[in-house]
Amino acid sequence: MTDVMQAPGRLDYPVSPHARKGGLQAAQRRIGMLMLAPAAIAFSIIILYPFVQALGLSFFEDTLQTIEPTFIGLANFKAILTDPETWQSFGITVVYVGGATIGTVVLGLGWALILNQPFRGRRVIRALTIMPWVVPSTVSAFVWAWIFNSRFGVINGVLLELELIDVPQAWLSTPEGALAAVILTRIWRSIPLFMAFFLAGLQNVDQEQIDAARVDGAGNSAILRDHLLPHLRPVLIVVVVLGVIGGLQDFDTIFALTGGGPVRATSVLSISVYRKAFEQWDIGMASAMGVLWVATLLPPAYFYLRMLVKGR
Amino acid sequence: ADLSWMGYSYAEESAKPSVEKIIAGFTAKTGKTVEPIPSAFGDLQKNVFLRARSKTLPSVVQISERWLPSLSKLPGLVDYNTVFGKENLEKIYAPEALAMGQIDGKQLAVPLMSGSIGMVANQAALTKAGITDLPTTVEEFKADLVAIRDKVPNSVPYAMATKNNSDILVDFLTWEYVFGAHVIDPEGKVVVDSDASRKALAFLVDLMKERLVAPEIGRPDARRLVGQSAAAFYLDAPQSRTFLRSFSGQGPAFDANIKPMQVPVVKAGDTPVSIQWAHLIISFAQNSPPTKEDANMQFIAYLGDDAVETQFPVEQSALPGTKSARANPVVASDAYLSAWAKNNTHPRRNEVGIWSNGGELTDILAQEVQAALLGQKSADEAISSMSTRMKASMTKAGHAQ
Amino acid sequence: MAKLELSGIRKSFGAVDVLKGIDLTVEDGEFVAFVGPSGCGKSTLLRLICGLDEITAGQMAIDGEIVNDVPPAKRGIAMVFQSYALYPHMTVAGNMGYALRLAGVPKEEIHSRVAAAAKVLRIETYLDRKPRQLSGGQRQRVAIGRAIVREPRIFLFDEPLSNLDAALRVEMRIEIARMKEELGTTMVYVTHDQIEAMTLADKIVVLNGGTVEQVGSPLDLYNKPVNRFVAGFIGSPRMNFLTLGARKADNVHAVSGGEIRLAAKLSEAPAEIGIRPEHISLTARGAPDSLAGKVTMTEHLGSDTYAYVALDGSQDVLVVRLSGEKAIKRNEPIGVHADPGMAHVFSAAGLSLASARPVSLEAA
Amino acid sequence: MAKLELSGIRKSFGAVDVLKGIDLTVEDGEFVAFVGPSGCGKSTLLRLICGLDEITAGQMAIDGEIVNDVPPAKRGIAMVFQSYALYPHMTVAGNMGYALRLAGVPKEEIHSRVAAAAKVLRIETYLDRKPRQLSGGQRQRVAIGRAIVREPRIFLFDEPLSNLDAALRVEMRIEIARMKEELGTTMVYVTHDQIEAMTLADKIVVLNGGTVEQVGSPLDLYNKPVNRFVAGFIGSPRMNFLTLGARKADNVHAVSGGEIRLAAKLSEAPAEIGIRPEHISLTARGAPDSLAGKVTMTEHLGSDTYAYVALDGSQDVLVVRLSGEKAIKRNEPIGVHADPGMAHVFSAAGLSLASARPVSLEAA
Amino acid sequence: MFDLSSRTAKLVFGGTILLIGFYLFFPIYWMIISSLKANEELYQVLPTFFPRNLTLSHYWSLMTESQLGLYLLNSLITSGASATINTILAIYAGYSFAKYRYPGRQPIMLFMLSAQMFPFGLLLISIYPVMTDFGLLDTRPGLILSYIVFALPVAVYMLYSYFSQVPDELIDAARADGASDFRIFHTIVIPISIPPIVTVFLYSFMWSWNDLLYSMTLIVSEDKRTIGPGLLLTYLNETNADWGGAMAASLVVSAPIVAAFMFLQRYFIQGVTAGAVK
Ligand SMILES: Nc1ncnc2c1ncn2[C@@H]1O[C@H](COP(=O)(O)OP(=O)(O)OP(=O)(O)O)[C@@H](O)[C@H]1O
Ligand SMILES: Nc1ncnc2c1ncn2[C@@H]1O[C@H](COP(=O)(O)OP(=O)(O)OP(=O)(O)O)[C@@H](O)[C@H]1O
Ligand SMILES: [Mg+2]
Ligand SMILES: [Mg+2]
Repeated sequence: MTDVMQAPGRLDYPVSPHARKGGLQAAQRRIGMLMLAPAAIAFSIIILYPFVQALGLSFFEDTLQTIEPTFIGLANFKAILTDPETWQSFGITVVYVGGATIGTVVLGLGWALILNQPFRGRRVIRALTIMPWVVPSTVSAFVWAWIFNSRFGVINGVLLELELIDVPQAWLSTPEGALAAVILTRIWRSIPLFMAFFLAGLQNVDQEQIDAARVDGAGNSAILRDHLLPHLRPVLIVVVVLGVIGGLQDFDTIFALTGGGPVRATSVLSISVYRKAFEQWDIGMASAMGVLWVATLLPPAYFYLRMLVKGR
Repeated sequence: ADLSWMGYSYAEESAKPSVEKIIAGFTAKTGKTVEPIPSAFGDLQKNVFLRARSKTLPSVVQISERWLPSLSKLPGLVDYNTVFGKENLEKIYAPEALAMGQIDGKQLAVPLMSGSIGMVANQAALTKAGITDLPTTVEEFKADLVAIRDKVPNSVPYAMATKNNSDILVDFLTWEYVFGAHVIDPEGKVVVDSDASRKALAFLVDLMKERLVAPEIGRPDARRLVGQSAAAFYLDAPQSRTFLRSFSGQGPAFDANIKPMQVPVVKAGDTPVSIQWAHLIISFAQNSPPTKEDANMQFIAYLGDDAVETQFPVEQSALPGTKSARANPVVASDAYLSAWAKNNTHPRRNEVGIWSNGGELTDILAQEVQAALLGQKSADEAISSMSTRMKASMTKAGHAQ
Repeated sequence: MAKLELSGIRKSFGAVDVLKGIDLTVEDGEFVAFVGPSGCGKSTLLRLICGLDEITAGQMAIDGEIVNDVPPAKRGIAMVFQSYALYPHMTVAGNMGYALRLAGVPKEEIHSRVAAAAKVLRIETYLDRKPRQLSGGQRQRVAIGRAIVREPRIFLFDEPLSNLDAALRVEMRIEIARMKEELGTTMVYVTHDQIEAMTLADKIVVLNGGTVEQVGSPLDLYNKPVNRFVAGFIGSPRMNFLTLGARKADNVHAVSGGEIRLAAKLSEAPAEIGIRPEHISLTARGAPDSLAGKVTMTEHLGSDTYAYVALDGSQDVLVVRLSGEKAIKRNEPIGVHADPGMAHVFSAAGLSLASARPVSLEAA
Repeated sequence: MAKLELSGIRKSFGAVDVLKGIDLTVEDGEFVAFVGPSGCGKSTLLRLICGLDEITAGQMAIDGEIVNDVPPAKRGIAMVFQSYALYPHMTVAGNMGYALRLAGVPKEEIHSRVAAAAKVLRIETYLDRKPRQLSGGQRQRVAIGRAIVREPRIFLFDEPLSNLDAALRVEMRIEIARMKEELGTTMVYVTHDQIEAMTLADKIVVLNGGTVEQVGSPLDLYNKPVNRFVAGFIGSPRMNFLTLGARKADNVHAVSGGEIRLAAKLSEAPAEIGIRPEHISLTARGAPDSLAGKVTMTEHLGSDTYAYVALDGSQDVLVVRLSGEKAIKRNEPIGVHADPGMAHVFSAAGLSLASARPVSLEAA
Repeated sequence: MFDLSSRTAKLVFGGTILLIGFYLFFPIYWMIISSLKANEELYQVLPTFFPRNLTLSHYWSLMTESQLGLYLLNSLITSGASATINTILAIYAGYSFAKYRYPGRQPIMLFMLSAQMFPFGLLLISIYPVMTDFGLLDTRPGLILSYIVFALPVAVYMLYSYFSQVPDELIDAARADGASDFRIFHTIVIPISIPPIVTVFLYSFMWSWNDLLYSMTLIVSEDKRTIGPGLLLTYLNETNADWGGAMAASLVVSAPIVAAFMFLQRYFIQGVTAGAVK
């Protein structure tokens, strides 16, 4: 730029006293970085540093016996990868996160479609719908545990009353029952959030587009299939991200509802890591498990998110 | 404060006032102050452990007897023998209670209160089923259970622990002992794979099949069931009384229904089984080496005082750990406590919880027992799998198999 | 191929009456334009015809068959929306073929009908693109194409060109005119744009506040508006209105800057006269049949010159349209001559007193 | 109160050169309009003047001072945005007073300056409303008001009227004309709209593809476009272009339906002639100085009639604008007479060969 | 959206409402009902759907005996404070990502976002000593800071997503009016972004509000305990299984937050609709 200003034949004026150094773009860059700084610092201290430390610990034997950790290389990873429990945990996590996410998407979408339709009492229902999301997760675990309770639970009560079973069943004591219960609880808790996102998406639907489809002869199912679902695709992508994050990180409900049992039927990764670390005091192993988890998830997450950010 | 005391009793609504009394008493006597740090029973081990990692250990900690081995490696743990002298301690504490605090010849803990885990029956439930005599053998026990099942609708005749790993451990161990089996021998060898073990587990599985026990019951659930007379038997510590009073909603009026009894035996004449249970006190040195003058050692000394030992354990429905307190009329005249002591004369060690990898062992045992009870595995499979997994765990913890 | 008859059509949203009884017949093959100010109910009426909203009262018939309760797709109607309402996730071909696909038309036929329509509209090369990859004019064409492939009996257009820029609007207008010629289908066309309505329509319906003000051919409306509203609405720049003052004689009234002589005395009192900008010329001050004023502002478009004339002794400003480029001095006394034969007289209620065309306007 | 001088202004976004060297001087108090097709860089240039983007190369001076690196607020410039960009959470008064508040002007003065501007713009009664409670026209006024209160040296407008409907646009145009009169400030105005540019501007700058095509007064551009682009861009309906055919004599060329005689032989070969629709009239077939053709379509606006004439033996269609209402038979042979003095001749490169105005156009 | 004039459509619609509605609301009903039953009626194998005798005994005992009010207050303080901090951090970071260009912008953002997948339990292992070093163990500030873990990345993303849609013209207008970047952000952008900010606040709040893991570990003093562990330790734990009390307590602790949400949910939906997530 300077060379241009000195180019021959150009009129020469005095530079305005208000002119600033470095130009506009550099200033903007500085301000942008300044605004990011607080979050970046918090992120580094509270998330990144602990993670890096955990990464380091995963190469150490750090248990109750070894108050000073000793370096053991990849032994922790080897132990984990050869332990069938690890794979079981991964499997359960997949079922749990997958089941809960799919279930919530389906029901949350269904509920959003319903609440997008005008009918009397809609406002009240919309307002009430938020409840399962805002009750503390411990509470939702309580409620569902109570509903599933083998002695006094309402499910048993109803089934007994209907004579579908003759003795009370211990739902939470079977692997399937317990997994179903934690998934149902998770779905119950997340429907409101998903519903809100879908509803927001639906409120952005161009009514003229739907009218056009009606004129073209589309019935309700065609409207849903050909127009609403494609329209909601971006929302769906985001909702799936949030659902997966929420599911993976969910600890509270499962811990309060089944504690990971019976046996290990509901020991998702978050529970397993907790168990390893805080019940068996094997920090090195727990770190290795967490690192493995991140290693599995981070690359796909990064690319998925990049797609999300770019595809907007 | 001059010292900090972390404990679970302080976190329990019913026990908190008793703890405050101890602290007030200590302060009155020595002029030193105590900072109580409450921690829920289930969280205490974790808290101690995390504090060890961050080097902020409290000076005194109340623990359950079965955690001692896993905490025994913590730095700064005081060997009371070096402070008070072995002989002195032996003079003060009842031998079996003191023994629970010993590891490798060190006295790492002293008892705050002790006792055993034994069986409790509910008189109201027995009456409803028309049972007049408490069962003494396993056979009688089972027959009674059947009677209760049939006569008391929607009952769980024996509220055995079937959820919550540490609860399952205690119940299963009891039956192991009843059937003459062991899980781990004193040298750290896993010996659970035995016919006796299989018999014990098969017996429990059979109870489950017959619906004499129920799934999804932990200690609190059992207490609730018994408190409501919907269960006739369960295993618990002497503290049972305090809980049942509260859960029945009837208070001391419910005492009439609480019957400590001997755990049934395989054949008449066998020694009835019970398991050692205690609340122990460990300390972390305030000075190196620790001396009697340290605030926390003064506190330890105070805990052995009759002022504490005739008050706190009794309020918790448990036996004191000191000889003099046990002899004190307040304790000796408590009918319930003496009945308890009479029924459970030879409490045995918890042979699983005492290892440094006790947490893992408990998990393995409970998982396998649960799997058998819930019909996912046969009793045989469960026992052999338990054996294999425990052996691996013990090997890893440095106990050659 | 269809005749559309509306009788006594009313529409209310809750307590609000939006349409207050519309009677209208659209003949087979006719091109009818709905015009009117914003909010007068044009779109609402179109949506009723289409079947997208329920008619509150009245009857609607297509080819003699009452269709009040027939769903949109079964009415044989196609609609082009103002926002185009293209399906953003489908290709152009997908958009155009969608209705046929839903109707179960075989793939090959869909393909050939879409191709044919695309050819007519010159969008063959875009068939595989998504709407967002198209320019405004191309999107507009796709929207029309989507309507065409269905071979409807009636086309409905809701301000189809309003989102285009001026140049494209002209181009697409000519396109629609061509289409009207070629297809000969009955068309109903809502627009804000004077020129579109005037140039395209066989018949214009002027709506105002939910009722029909006038129905007629474009030139009818231009030349013989039945009331002040229509007179002011049709024509651009809009008609000048002069308030009549005191009656000076039976058929002579005062106006700003002069007086007006009507052809005859009227039974109903006239209140205003209206003169279009193109029917006024500038003359010397005091010329016969002229009112006195002065030019306050001029606008030069090259092809035309607009002069804004303030009449003496009033706030009335007359817009005068002069052909070509005229140099005009501002703020000098001047006379304006209005072609009296082209002026309109309105009653206080705004009705056109057609019989009373003035014979002269002159300075007092 | 300010003179704006741009020399060699360039702007690139990454590898894309959007402005390719603009030299321009806006005199103190002048009203300059930027026109040009979409994407030609009008907004970009305006943003550079305002200081919102960084100039890639070149020099910009206001009142003889280089301001390349001066932040917008220090340039003494106010800008009115296309979308108005009103602060939605502030009242009208808050919007208008924001800049003053930032500049630390005392409350009372803000108050009085806002009140004064509001009075000029007739929005006094809305001062406490939020923007969303206003109509489009009112918002537009607030946006202008926000610029006025700052008493800038230069006003910048980016298509300020493009979001308004036709009637409002006319009204606001007159408003801006009044404002220009009253304030006398230097103004730069970007528009798509012919009429706005023609009627408001002292000087029009025609941009195309990042360069200036022509700068001049509105009538200059209309009458003496320097090239085919400007000729076609200015004027509505747009200029008709006829491709010249073989040279028949030194100064005689064939065109569809006849031939054209130029005033003189040209050194550079002429390629096209351009004639505006208003400079063509219809005559009998074979009348002197006329080309042969037939009317294929007519549009009747009441005030004007447009005839589309297809010239014999070609696809060229001439648009003819006739004043008033004309009844025209379609598809009958007819003659078109173009005022040769008003025609333009362009070289193959599109340059206007101004010296070569044709002397006649006639049927072959 | 849907045309419900046909009978089938009505049936499907009604059926779905009943089904999902039942799933969503029955547990809440059941919670309320159970909290109002006396223990004798509560602990029955065949439950009563409409309690025969309503009793407030569970409520009475929780009022008089438990520390629920304290737990609730602690939760509100810690969740509120951490959501506030989170939101403030995310506001700036989101705006920076959305409206400024500098090297590394996108990778940093993506990395931050991916970090939301780090297992919280794992981070806790290392956060614990960090908190100890700063003397923040067993303190509310410590817990509040740790809670940033839960939602910062998603909060940043949500606001980034929204701010990207704020028209540049608005910012330019303010700049032309003489406002500095921070001034623009504070006086123009933030005020018009209230709904999305509320959305992000609520989202962050919910994560902390639900937390069991961190508060169970980082807080040992009862006077700083939050409701998650508080409920668990009071009602269902090694020594207790008081279902009626648990239900009553659940309702009591949920009430204030449900009430607040009823009030804020309009903003919440608006915030999402405005593009907080897109
Ligand atoms: N769904 C509705 N509910 C309530 N009022 C409505 C509804 N749709 C339209 N209206 C009202 O009906 C009136 C007519 O609306 P309509 O859209 O038909 O006007 P329009 O003539 O098409 O206007 P424009 O030229 O602005 O498109 C308006 O006052 C509008 O507010
Ligand atoms: N920030 C940017 N990054 C890259 N290209 C840009 C940017 N801003 C503008 N452009 C490009 O610069 C060219 C000129 O844009 P500009 O907005 O100045 O056009 P315009 O003349 O104002 O058009 P319109 O009449 O449509 O408003 C366009 O091709 C546009 O795509
Ligand atoms: Mg409309
Ligand atoms: Mg632009």
